[in-house]
Amino acid sequence: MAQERPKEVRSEFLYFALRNRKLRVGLGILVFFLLFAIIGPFLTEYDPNTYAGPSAQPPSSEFWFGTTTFGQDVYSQFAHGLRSTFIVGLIGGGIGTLVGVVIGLLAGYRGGMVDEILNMLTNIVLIIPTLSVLIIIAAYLAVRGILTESVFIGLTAWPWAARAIRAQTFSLRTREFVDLARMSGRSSLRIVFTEIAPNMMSYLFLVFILQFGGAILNAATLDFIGLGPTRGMSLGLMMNNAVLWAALQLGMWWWLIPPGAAIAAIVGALYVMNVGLDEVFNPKLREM
Amino acid sequence: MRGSKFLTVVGLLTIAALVLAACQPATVEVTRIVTEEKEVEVTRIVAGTPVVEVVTATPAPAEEAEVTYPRNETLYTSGKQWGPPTSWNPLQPGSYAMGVIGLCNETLFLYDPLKNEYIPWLAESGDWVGDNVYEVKLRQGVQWSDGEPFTSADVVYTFELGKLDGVYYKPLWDWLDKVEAVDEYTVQFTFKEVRYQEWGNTLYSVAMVPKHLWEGRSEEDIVNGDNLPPVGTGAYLYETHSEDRMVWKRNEGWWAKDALGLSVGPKYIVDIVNPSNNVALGLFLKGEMDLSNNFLPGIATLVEGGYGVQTWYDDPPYMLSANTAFLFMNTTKKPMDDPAFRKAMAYAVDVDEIVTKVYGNIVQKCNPTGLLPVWEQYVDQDVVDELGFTYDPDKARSILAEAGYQDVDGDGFVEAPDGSKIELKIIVPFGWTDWMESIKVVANGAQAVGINLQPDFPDFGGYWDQLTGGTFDMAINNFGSNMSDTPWTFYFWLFRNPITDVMSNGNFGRYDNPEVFDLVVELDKTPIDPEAMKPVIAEIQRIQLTDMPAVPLWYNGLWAQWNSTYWTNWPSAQEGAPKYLPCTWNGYWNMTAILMLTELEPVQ
Amino acid sequence: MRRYLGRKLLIYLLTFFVAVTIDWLIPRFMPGNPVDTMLARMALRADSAEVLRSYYIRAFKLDLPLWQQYLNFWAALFRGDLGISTWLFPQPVFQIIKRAVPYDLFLLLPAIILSWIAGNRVGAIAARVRWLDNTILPLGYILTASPYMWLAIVLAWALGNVAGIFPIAGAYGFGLRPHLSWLFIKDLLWHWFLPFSSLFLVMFGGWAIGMRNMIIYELESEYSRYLESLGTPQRLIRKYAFRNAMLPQITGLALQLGGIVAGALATEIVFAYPGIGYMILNAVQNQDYFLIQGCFLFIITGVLLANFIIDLVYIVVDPRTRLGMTGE
Amino acid sequence: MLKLDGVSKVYRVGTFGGKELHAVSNVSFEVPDGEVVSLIGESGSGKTTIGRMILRLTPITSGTISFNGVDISTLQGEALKDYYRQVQGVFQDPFSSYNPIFKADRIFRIVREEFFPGMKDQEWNGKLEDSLKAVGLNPAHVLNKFPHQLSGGQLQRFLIARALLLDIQFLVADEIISMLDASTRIDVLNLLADLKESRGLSILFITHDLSLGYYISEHAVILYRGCVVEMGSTDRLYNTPLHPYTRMLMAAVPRLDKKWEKVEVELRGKQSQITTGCVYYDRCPEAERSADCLTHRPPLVQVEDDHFVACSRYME
Amino acid sequence: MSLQVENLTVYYRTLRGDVQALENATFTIADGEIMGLAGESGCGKTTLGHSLIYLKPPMRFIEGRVTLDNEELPIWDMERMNEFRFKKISIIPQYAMNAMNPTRKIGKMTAEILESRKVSYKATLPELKRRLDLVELSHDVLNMYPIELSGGMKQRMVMVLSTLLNPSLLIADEITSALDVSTQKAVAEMLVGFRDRGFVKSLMVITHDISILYQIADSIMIMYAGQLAEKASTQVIIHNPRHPYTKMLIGSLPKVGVKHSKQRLAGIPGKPPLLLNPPVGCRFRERCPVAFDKCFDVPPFIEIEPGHFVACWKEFESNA
Repeated sequence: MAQERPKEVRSEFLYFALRNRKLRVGLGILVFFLLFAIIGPFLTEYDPNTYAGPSAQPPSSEFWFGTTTFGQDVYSQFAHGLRSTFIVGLIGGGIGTLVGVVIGLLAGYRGGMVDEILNMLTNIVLIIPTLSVLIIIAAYLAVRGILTESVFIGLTAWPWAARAIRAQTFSLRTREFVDLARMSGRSSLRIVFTEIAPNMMSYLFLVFILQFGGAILNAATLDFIGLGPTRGMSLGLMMNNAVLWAALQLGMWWWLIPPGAAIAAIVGALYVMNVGLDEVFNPKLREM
Repeated sequence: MRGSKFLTVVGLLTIAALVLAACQPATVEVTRIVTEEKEVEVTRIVAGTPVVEVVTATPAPAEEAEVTYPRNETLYTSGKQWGPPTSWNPLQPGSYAMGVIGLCNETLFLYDPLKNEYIPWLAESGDWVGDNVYEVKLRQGVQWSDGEPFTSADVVYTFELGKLDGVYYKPLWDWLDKVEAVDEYTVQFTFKEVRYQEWGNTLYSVAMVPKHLWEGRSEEDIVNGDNLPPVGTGAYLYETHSEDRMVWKRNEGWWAKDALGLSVGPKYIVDIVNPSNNVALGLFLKGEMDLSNNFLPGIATLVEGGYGVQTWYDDPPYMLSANTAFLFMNTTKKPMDDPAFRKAMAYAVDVDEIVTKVYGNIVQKCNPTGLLPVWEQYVDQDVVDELGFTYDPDKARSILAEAGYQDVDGDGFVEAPDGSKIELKIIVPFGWTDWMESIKVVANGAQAVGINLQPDFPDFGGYWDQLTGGTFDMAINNFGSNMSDTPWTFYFWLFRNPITDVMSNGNFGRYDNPEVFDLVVELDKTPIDPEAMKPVIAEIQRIQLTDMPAVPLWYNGLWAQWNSTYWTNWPSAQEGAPKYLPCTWNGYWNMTAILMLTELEPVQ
Repeated sequence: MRRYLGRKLLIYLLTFFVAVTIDWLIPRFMPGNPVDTMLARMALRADSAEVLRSYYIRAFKLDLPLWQQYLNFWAALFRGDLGISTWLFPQPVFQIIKRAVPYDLFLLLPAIILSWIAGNRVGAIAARVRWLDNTILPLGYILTASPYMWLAIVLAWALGNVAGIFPIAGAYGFGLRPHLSWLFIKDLLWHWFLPFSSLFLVMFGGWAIGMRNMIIYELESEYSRYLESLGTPQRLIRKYAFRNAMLPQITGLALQLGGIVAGALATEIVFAYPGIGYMILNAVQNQDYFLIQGCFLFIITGVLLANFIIDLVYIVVDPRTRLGMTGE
Repeated sequence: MLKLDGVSKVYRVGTFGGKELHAVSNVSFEVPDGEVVSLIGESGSGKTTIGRMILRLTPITSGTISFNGVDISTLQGEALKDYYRQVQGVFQDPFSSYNPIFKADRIFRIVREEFFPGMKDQEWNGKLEDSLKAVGLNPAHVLNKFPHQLSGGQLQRFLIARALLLDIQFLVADEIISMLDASTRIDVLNLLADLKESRGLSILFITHDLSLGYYISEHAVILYRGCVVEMGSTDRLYNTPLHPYTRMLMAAVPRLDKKWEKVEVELRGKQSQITTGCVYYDRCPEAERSADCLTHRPPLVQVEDDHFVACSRYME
Repeated sequence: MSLQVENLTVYYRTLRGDVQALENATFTIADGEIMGLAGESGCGKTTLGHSLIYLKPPMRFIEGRVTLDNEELPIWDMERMNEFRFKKISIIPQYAMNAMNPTRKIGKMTAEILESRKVSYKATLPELKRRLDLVELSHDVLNMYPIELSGGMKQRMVMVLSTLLNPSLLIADEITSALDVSTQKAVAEMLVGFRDRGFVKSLMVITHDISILYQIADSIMIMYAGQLAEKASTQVIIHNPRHPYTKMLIGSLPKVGVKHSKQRLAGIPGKPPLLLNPPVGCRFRERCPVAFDKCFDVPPFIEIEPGHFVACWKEFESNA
């Protein structure tokens, strides 16, 4: 019947995690860009918005990523933009995950009327095209920062997470250890967060990864269509500017390519990590 | 595979839907075009299926309705249309499609800003026949495109429309008393109050509409209808339009052929709805666009780089100047209520940096009066020499210091004379990147002289709200400083009065000075004669430069770039080239752009 | 079954109501108002502007109290009247949308359906072919992680400007007049190709990856094992796995619809493709309440409809929902 | 003493509870102090639902469950906690009873946190050790391990030890040995029996296996589709099963001393819901049922001392 | 001899090395024989059953030889085994409830499976219907989806499906453990019926429930920790077991009519060893009440009387 189980669950995850190529590659790329975002801005003396040098210069030893039409340092913009990309991912993805988790857990655990209402809310928010709401909200806020942008992205991104977590909670709440906790007189709230949530840790992590990537892409789209932060620098804004100033047509590929490529790389790395982690957490998918 | 069959069906359906959709524009009512000479051509397309009928009235070779526009007969333009063409109603100045006034509906006169001349157009002449009576003699033999003659009844009707709510020239009737047709080709205007400048402006900007077609329409339809298909007297006829283009076709029976010996070159004009800069430049470089009136950053490089791109001038500023960008300061707020402070701001802005870095030299630094180069003769050099300003941070600092602005708390920024902190914002709409970059320069300049000024980029709505509602600190704007026949329009905008809660357009800084307001009125009532106008204008300039209610910064260009792959003999500063405005924007066709078309020649 | 559909319908109606209300509400809290923005664009002389301002505010009934505007809005909606656009004055919003929508459908339907089908097929193959798994999938990740507009711009530049193969703007040649002929249809498709590709590629990547992962799950399932132990050829096992893995992909399609709207918007802007994506952006920027409402109304209706269709499809393809839906 | 009086459980299913599912119908029986009562039935008989209702894990639709005379459905807060001090349960799946990501002894920690918050470590450890020993476990071998490192039998004992920590009077044991290996089953069963003897514990022993019920309990209740079809002393039930269902169950139990008789088991008709009439009607052998059975549900009647049956044949 | 297994050794590959799940199994199943295979969980009985038909990673073939009807089965080769599966050797898996494709109608799925094995569905249909009658399933099930069937019905459907091509050997893996006693009895008796009617030549019934085997099996084989412990006819195993493990196992089973208060039964103390590093010698040694020095060697599986195989040194000794 059942095979022998390895002794330690955790170390097993670690073992597979370290040996999973997808996870390693994804994490590698992510860490690279994360470090870049942290350290990068310190390596340049130029502010992303000052006119640092001659305009439209190709990459050189002075301006590593070249300069914009106005002679701004593209490297500096890139490094700062990368930073806000991670901020948007963290905050937007974090909020998206958090709201999704709370609503999903609540709906899944309480069931009944609470579930009906929350489920309906989830469905409604799920169906309404996120971007359209974001556009209206973005337009409504006359002055926008990266933080507000992240918050709104997070607040519209949670439904699918809530739905998935609700389903997970449904299956977990009928498990006997939950009954056992109830028979120990534990409060519902405590049961949800100390019994059910920890069991979904791996799943929550996957949700967060996807939310993280989604937030970055959403922000990039918003930025690109000119509804991004009115202050600060982001990769989406860089692309927006590059297009507005016809960078590619004027041969300034260094202005448009890096921000888009970085977003693709980061989000791609997150997706790859997601599949890698899935394989780690789910023994069925492991390659022996 | 079930999937692929399904796909085929989906594919066919979508294509069918699209073809139907694309053909929609053609589903207009039967368009009957009778030219005076020969045939009647009826193109009728019903429910997307083109049925081409050629009904011949007089024996003449039938001409097939063309489905493609031969490249050497078509002029591709872009720059005016910011959205799909939706209106062909010349009474809707903000909405009408590119060329409705000018190509289709014409004005009594044209105005040539380069020569400062009025060119009789539908009118043969116009004269003051009394103190307050202006008489227009109409050109005979002018026909509407449906074959009806154009007469004084049309002129009277058109001006009478201005009495309706919702017609933009309604204010005309504040001082116009009556319009009468003396005979079929003579119209007399009687005024309650003569405003020469404004009248001159009106004469070449109000387009005539055909009474016989319009008089049956409801008031609602007149004001809010889309007037499709438009019937005019002009050189072009409505051909078709779709979401991304407006197409005009040459009116072979245009009156100017006989009357003036003029004929327009392009058989078709396809105006492309403005795509992004990126796409516009791409189309332009691919030769798919002949004339671009878009603001195309980096165009200087292309002009210099031998891409076959031409502009008015071969060298900076490349473009003619079209309007003046002003730095408005809210004079109802401290410290902008202090002329010294405003003056210091004027000295603090490095306009050259904006011109070179932000615009790549395609704009020009302003004359301190802000008057456009076409109005150069009105600049009073003595006043400018005495009161003019230029970029001079030291001077700015000393003005501030003299006026009592000092950095008391040592944060690097000055405080007001009463010791209060100064924290100001300068705004432009988010997404208007050239302006966004420009106010960064303005803010840097201000900061360099100790004024704590930060750039801010609200959305257009927020920007406009602040500007018209008077809640902003500083802002850039140019909406009423456009080239026209008279500097009066410029001053009317700059010193718009009375000061109300909402300043719809002009005097956003709410500069309140009855003296200058009276001067603007006086200018309006001055006959169109530079020598008579100059003293009044000089007086205005003196006040303007003394009080500095708004700082003129740079002249935005009359963005125009073209390539000569298919069309040649473009107007430009070059010797021997025609001297007409190469511009498709509203209000420019009747400022000689139509004449540009008569000069264009296809490349053989 | 009826009950299931009834419940779905209720959710859709509620969603519609909420969405439309939000859609109505938000633009009215934006700074500025459509008439001022409209007048600002006209750049009229101030005296003319003042005259028109009062006229339009009355004409657009913006002087009424908000609640009354809201009621009027619903009343008009039931009459099929979406109001008149201020940005594209004087066109009725309905007309504008009617003209723009075919382009969206033409762009989106094939992109969604083809990418879904192709992505699923390739994903399914990748799940069992090692080299494909190692080549196409990384590409899939990059594609699906690329911002739509970025990919679109790069495509337009590379294939449109540099290589000069494809046109970069418009729905059909600017030198063409719409008519029924191969010339025109060919041109239509020619212009359609790049915007379609940029949407297709991004979505394709996502579906391929999703399918690959689903298939692996299905191939590990017990019914697959049973088939294997009956010596059934892999062909049949994969067929079953594919079919069953499609089911979550169908749900995925429903979930993706909202996001696809975003992609379409960005793509249409990049290629100046005359769909409603371009409209929305300009409507928002010009504070054209009526057009914003109209466009979103259309999108919401479209997404709801698509969701509903997908729900129906799901009932047909998955007996589990059909039989289990009454909750017995 | 635990007493069920006319307890029913109706699930509302379908959209907005459009349909009803009678999981338990009008069940009454009692478990006297210090006794083991077996609740016997096949899957879907409602036996687990009854256990969960007693444990307050599922609300009761109608009827009352009282413990020592107190209606348990009214208990809230501290009172409910007090109830849990006296009444606990152990479930079928030992692995599912533990949160797989925590160590197994976490169940004790929760008990300590909730019920003995002030207790000193030493006192607690002593108490825990006693409990573990009482269920036959060596604390040194079993503490500080993850659930998957322990055997099913050990895990079930753990759960019993957890209940013992609370000095319970009543234990609901829901199929607690059905997932255990034959070799350890009997030990857990013996443990229950011993606890009854030594501590006077009352046990509701829920099972589908008649022989296990007979082994451990004095009384048994036979459930079919939420209804009690027969109940009484186990001896009587075994020796003279009256209800056709009980007899069928007896015949179907695989025994080591006797081969199955060649009686065809009726498999059809297990699906449909029966609203009126005897719940066993569609599986009842033709010979034994009458038309009346289809329309009237027979009540539970006493046929002899300590033996009740719900079958029309014993109505008079 | 229907099935002959010689020295079959199969391991499970895990992170920490090989789990020695099946060690040196040698036994036979005669034509028409229903052999019960019993033991505690983790004793390797499922491994044995699966390795005969479906030996896929992480299972790893080490050595051994399996012949079915005098033909060697290439059990180590997933591909080549396809030829034998379903037609010669078949299985009713433990997970029978989930063994059918949830999105296919059962009839259609059956047809597709048959056609994929080059068997005409049409030709088989009458027989299929006959067998459905036999297991008391209405013919309508062919038009239903698996979800419309109860657990017991699905189980019976899989039984019919698995045996449709009259395989020589059928492996029934824990097919009764999830069922109610009444259904259990029916299903078990149907298995016997299948054998009696010749649908299958011989049967290997894997279960942990010895009392079921007593009812239906001709012989019973007991496994312990990956090794064969004892095999004999059912009567002998139940009434006269020789291996100490068998004895204790049977002793621990509750019997109808035994009351705790009157006769206290006992289980087997201790628990089976982990097979990652199994103890040398007899693997039952640690729990065996009669273990002695000899038990540090692996006891051979020897036929101590006709048809009765035991692997116990003590037994050999007492016999000797």
